[in-house]
Amino acid sequence: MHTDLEALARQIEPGMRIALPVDYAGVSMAMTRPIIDHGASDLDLVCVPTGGLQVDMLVGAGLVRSVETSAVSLGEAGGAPRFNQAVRDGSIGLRDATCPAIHAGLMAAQKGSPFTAMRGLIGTDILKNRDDWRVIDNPFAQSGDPIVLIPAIHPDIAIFHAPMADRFGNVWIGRRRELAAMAYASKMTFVTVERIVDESLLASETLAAGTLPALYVSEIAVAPRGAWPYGLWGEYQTDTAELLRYAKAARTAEGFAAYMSGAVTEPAQ
Amino acid sequence: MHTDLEALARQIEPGMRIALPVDYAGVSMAMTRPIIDHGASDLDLVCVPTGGLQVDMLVGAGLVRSVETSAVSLGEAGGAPRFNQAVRDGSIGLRDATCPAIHAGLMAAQKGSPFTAMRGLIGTDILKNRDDWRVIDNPFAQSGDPIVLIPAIHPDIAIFHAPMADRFGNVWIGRRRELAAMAYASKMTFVTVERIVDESLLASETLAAGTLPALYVSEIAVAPRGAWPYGLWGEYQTDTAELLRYAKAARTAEGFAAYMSGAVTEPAQ
Amino acid sequence: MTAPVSAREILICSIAKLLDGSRHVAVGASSPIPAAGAMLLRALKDEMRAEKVRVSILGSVEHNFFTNGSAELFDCAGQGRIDAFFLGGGQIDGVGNINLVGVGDYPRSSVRWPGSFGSAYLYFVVPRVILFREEHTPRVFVDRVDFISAPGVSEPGVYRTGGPYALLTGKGLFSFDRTRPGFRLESVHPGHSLKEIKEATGFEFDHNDDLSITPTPDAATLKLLRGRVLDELHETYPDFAAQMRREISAGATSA
Amino acid sequence: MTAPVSAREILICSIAKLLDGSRHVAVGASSPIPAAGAMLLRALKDEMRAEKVRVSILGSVEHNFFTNGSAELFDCAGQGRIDAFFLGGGQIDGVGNINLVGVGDYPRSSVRWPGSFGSAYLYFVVPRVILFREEHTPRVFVDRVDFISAPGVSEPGVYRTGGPYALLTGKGLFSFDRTRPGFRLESVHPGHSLKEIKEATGFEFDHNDDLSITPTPDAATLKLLRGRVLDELHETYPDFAAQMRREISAGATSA
Repeated sequence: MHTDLEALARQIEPGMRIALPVDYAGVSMAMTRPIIDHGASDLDLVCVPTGGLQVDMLVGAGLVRSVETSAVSLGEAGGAPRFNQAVRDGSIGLRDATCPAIHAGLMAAQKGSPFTAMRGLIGTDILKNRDDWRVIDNPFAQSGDPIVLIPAIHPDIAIFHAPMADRFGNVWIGRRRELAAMAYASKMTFVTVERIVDESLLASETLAAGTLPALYVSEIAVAPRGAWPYGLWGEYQTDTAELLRYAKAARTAEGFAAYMSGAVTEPAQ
Repeated sequence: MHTDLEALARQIEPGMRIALPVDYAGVSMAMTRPIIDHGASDLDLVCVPTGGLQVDMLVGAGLVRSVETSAVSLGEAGGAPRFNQAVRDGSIGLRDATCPAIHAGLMAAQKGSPFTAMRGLIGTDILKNRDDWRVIDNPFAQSGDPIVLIPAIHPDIAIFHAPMADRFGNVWIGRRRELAAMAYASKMTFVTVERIVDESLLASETLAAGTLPALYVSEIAVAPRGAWPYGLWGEYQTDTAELLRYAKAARTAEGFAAYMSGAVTEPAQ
Repeated sequence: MTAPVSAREILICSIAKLLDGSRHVAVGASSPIPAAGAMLLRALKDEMRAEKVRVSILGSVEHNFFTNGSAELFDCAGQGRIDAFFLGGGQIDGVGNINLVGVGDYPRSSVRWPGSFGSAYLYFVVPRVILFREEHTPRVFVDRVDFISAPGVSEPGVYRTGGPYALLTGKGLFSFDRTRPGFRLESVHPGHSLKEIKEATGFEFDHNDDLSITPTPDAATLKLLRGRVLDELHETYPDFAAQMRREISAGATSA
Repeated sequence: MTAPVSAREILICSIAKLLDGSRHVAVGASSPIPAAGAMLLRALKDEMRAEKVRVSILGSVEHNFFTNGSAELFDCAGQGRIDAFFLGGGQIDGVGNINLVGVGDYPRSSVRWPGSFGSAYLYFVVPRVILFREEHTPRVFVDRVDFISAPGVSEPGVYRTGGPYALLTGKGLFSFDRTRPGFRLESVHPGHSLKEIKEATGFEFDHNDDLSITPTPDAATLKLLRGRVLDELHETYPDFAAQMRREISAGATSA
């Protein structure tokens, strides 16, 4: 169960659909470099529900075929430079969504349902550009009541970072329930953690309440400060200076390449 | 926010739809007597997803118009005598369901959706007897693929018992997430608790992970051993002897009346 | 003195065999014999150093790995993460329909059982549903159930990844053929006969002319069952485990 | 020496007024001025001993009361538990459409913004959506957005319990009329003019002939804003709060 990052990255195959969490939920930045080194391409990324540095890096490295997302940005550090360039170039497929639609697709997968109905969306250009979504007339309404159906999202792999796992493969996700939703919906789930604890996370009701059971976890690897330069809730803050450094460098393909080959791609301990 | 049980019961009006949790999730048995004393009738009960002693008592007291449930029983103590009698008499409306259909209805309400799609159910007599459910052809399928749509369940009040609340109205529900689902779906939520703690349950990530925020909680009342004779996870065990005593007494309407008027309707401290 | 194999032990071992190949077995509340069967399979696989078997027992603290409320079992099954589950029935008929609701005209059932629980979903999505009912009488095994909580088979086009796999009773073991559809008696438990089973069963079923006897466990399996499995079972079903232990020691003394 | 009221303070007080009557205000991440407005309303209601106002600030630890992951904001809004929210837009047009996606032909936008976030849902279900964009230029306020992230109004029959309520910019305050549909300039901020606003706005809008000036806060409100509200704001937006404090002390010195 506990393995190294490279071994995890090797399980990623070209054309896989990969679910990645929002900036503040626990991004496994530690996996980014091993994924790029491994080099499986034509990846379809699903951002839950938005993407940031990791998505930008994978796009910049040329591994991405499409991005399904409600947004991609570097937050305070501005727009996502390699993503934005790829949009201008038309070199990646875009599946623009809205946050609750991503959650709805994962929820359908979690429930084993083919779709989830959601309000909103009618009249948006998001809907107009999503030929994989459907609009039906709500069968419970007296008169015409169009409603959007979002099909289940079944990622091949969900990848995220969390504070801790136990020796039995359970992972503590706290109140970041979207990480559980990603794992429920995905065929495999790879988790990097700050540390492994000896006692079962299911042994106390208090910790169990925030635990994703091992049943949904395929692989765990230890990666201290593995979300860096993002922060990890309850553990450490975002390194905004590093995000800004990236944002500046990655304005050009050359700058991106220089940044990625540079020495500083690991956190200062 | 912190009030007494009778004051809570007085907010129940005839004809309201009341959501109650499964035996092991935290039944507010302490509210049962005040509800019966208050006497608001024609209640529509929603069991999440099954019912037990509390449902049987409310039915026995003549307050119930209909029960939506996946099952009603006293568990090890056998069938639910007043419920079963009411079924034979035809004196209550039955909306037989299956556990995930109840969860699906609450989920639709949680999401602000009119319905949730769910697999299963096709060809059952459950479906045949639910004219409030719909079957459509899955719009994402190539050929005919019937699927059931469960409409949102919007209870007027959810009532349950939990180990603790804080002074700010947050309630700790641990891994019993169905209690959160009930609260999300309901207009009002009344919670009885073993105790009130001083520090905010949202102050630590560990406790926050199992906390239902005050936003969803209308009223809290302290009721030590408030689930008795049911147990409360992490706190105390079910008093099976008492359940058996009830099961025996409530075989007849007279026995039920005698039990309810008897002295032993509170836990031995 | 090893105590003779009891009828219950044969049931438990039969269940372990039926579960073979499952990676994750879920067991409902108050089901000690299915739970023991699943635990026995897990113990056997551990002995063989084969892939671990996960056992989730609802209502257990030690063996319940769910953390997302009572919806999680159904979500988990819908995701295809549960390979085997157990269902019973107040009535079970020859095409695998089960009735957990009541006898007579619904809704005013003359006998009302608790209700369908999750059967109307789990029977559709758990690949290997084992029907387990110890009482083998014509009132349980009927020609046609009064209320279909969950159907044995579905029309073509209906989404269904699961269904009945076998029926285990106190008298015998049946397999289920979804194409026919119907049950086939595979073996008769020691001490019972085909004739007895036919009289006790309200529906037609297939069988071979020379019927097997349900096998009794070998010594190694029995040792595991009476040792590790009873220890594990004790955590969730202390009364049941204690009762089995008493049976075994009584049997050993009288043997 | 009380520092003169700053442009930002007028914005914050305008927001507090627009929010009046809301029981629960949600504020997106990186939105210090809307957050300050919501906190000011809460403080004002506390002073009046009126019903408490709940403020949820996404990305804040102190002011984020959600415990069910990033879906909870949307669930909460869908349940009707969020009365007011803020949206911006790279482009906003005269019928209240907002564009958070990009300029030019989608999908190959010549300028790409982050994306629609939750707007395509929240704009439909939050009763009082306040459009807030400080930059008031023709490139923001366009005749017709290039991409509709969320529409200002919907066809009859489309489920919609929410939508635009007002538009606040660095130059003025507009109300929104859903029936027309369109914006109406309600007041011009001190130091700006109708002519300037017309030139800076790419769409037509209604207005009175004698336009009001956006009011500046009274002394009590200003005291609350510069005291309790800045203290609270500091927890989530330390840089912004510090900057405002510097402005205030510089203003007090020069006044």
